[in-house]
Amino acid sequence: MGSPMKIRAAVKDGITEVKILMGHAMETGLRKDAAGALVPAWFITEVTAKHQGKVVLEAQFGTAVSKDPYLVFRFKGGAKGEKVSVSWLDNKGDTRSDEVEITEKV
Amino acid sequence: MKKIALLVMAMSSTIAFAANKDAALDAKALTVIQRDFRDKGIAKVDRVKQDQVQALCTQYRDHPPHALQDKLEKEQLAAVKYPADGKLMGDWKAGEKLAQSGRGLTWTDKEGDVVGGNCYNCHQLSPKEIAYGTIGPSLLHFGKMRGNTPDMQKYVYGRIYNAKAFNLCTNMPRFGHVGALTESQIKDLVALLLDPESLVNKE
Amino acid sequence: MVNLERRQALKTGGALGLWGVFASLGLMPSFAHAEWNKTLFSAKSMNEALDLIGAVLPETSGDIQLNVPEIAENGAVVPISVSSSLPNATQIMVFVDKNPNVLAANFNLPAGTETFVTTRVKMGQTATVIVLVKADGKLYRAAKEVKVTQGGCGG
Amino acid sequence: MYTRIILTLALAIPCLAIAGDDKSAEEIAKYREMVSDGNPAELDEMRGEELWKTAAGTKKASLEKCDLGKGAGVVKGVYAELPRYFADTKRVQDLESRLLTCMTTLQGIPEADITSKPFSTNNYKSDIEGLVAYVVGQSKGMKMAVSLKHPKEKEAYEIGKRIFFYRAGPYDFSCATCHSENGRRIRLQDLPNLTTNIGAQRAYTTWPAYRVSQGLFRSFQWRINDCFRQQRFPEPVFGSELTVALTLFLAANANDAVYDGPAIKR
Repeated sequence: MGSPMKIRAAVKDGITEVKILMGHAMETGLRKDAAGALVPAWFITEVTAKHQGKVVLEAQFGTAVSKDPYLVFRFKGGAKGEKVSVSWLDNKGDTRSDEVEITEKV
Repeated sequence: MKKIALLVMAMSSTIAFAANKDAALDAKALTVIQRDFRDKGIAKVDRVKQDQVQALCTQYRDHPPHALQDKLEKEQLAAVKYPADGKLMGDWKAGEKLAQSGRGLTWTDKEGDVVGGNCYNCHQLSPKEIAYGTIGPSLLHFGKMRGNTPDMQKYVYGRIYNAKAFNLCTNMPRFGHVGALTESQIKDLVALLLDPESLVNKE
Repeated sequence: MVNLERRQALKTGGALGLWGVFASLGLMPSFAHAEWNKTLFSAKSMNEALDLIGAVLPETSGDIQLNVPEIAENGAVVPISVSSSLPNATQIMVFVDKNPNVLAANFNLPAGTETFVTTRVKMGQTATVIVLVKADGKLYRAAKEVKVTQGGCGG
Repeated sequence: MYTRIILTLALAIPCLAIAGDDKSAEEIAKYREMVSDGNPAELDEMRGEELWKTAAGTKKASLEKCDLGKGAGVVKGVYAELPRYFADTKRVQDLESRLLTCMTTLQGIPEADITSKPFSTNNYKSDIEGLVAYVVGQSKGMKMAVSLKHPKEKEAYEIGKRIFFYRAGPYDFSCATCHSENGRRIRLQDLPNLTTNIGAQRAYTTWPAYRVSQGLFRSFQWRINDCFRQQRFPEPVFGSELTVALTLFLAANANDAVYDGPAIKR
């Protein structure tokens, strides 16, 4: 199971902004280790975000997304206390899901 | 009269006290430095031992007394080894590649790795490279402004070989003196600065 | 291929213990909508990627705002922000034309999700970031060059 | 989040003035501003908090009784006052050497287990670095107030200063070679003048940090080590008097500035 995500979701004027930090190596498969051997590719392939169970974003990543991926997006709606959940899946089959409550943006 | 004498005495005693305290702290700092480093990779603890130049520049915060500075600069200059074949200019393209590399001699480098020139870390050289440092002066158009007479070539070779022979407490390393760069590498760097075809001397 | 097999297992409610735990917690991730397109993510050039999408490179559009730094201090993290006023946008694709695999990320935007995304990508060298936005079934483009510079002491 | 952006912008202005010989500086400032939103160091802070509160070692104890200078278990604000003199160990300690004391005495973790691998790599996450991330994050927004009252603190400052100016190694470098003049840069990176308050403040208050070039959170001890690596020196001993004195010299020079770590850096 991957390491916990840091998710923030804040609503303002009817728009919820979601900021997600995912802890992941995002190995390209092209990098060599100190001994000169290729480090196998290991990266998040899919990210899904839901608001109260409804999908609000689907992302697919390639190896070019930076280590410890960061993602920001916005959707219409959302209210204080409602839930935003985020899940990712990587190419080794590892996965992680976390959720937060929406706060009001000041 | 008496008052002044007293004052002078008081002042000098303060200074003497400060100097004593400083000396004690200097000694303690040196003990700490000599004790608290460990060998790592190619970087061994003997590297923290200072030679005369390093000790003097540390002691005087890079502004040593003139007489001492002159004496040591002369010694450093006398130790510069110029190429036996008399040729001082190599291949500027190889020099540019070398100038770009900041590698070499750290504990993450390996024995026998090619040491880089580290030039762009501190100097502007080619107008094409925007990622240049400013610890040293800009060397843009170096040869274009100064020509490449034999004297100029000798000066540049010597300066890269041992910058301390020209300015004792300069920040610039003594690349040839300590054996970081080879004779042919230094020649390539001389060419980078002085060859009219070098990028350094183009618009 | 392993990936495909595993996905099959997922779809059929595969028996992996981990997934059972998730399901029981009500945290079962759902990735059923869009498949990770291995072929497209392996494309080595913009032309190859466009062929796979079945499109020609669209004209650049003033209706897409692509915010990238002109100079990146480090190619490992190049921040990218895309937004667009194009109506009915459903997809944002981010490419880096000189990367070994040109497609960096794809975003599917359900109705109600703004045409806006910020993320970070790796760039091996100075290259052009190309963004394609699909709106009303049509592709639009924005592109900007990012210079990747040599870092610190170079070591 | 917004205050951080504003702070970054404010910091970017002196950067511009320093490296403002071309448009590059402006673009680099923009890059830094864009990167500053979303700092993966937050993931390390979360990990560190977990480690702080979890029982570990032969004594099966958490670190919640660890005294980092403001009493047992107090984390809030401690980093802004470190390094400092600790009466129980009778020496000046920085955050890392103090954590080492707590982990060995309270938890019973052998010192060598910690000091043999104190820094994270791509395949290894260092506990002490995670703890550092958590602790420093709890001083964000606080004013740096490193004491020089105790004679040992004064002495550490003076020793740290001497280490800073000590030239040696194959390239004759000292810390001062890169960090004692205004407006200098190495490649495109501007170099803070650590002998001035403003320079030390800018640098010290933004370390520890997540390094994007390495994709890892880095402690201050790591930062000092990497300076010595680039000086072509051997490696300083983890938590030694040498690194504590140098850290105190820099921290005290940064006094009165608002601590803003962990930051995100190239």
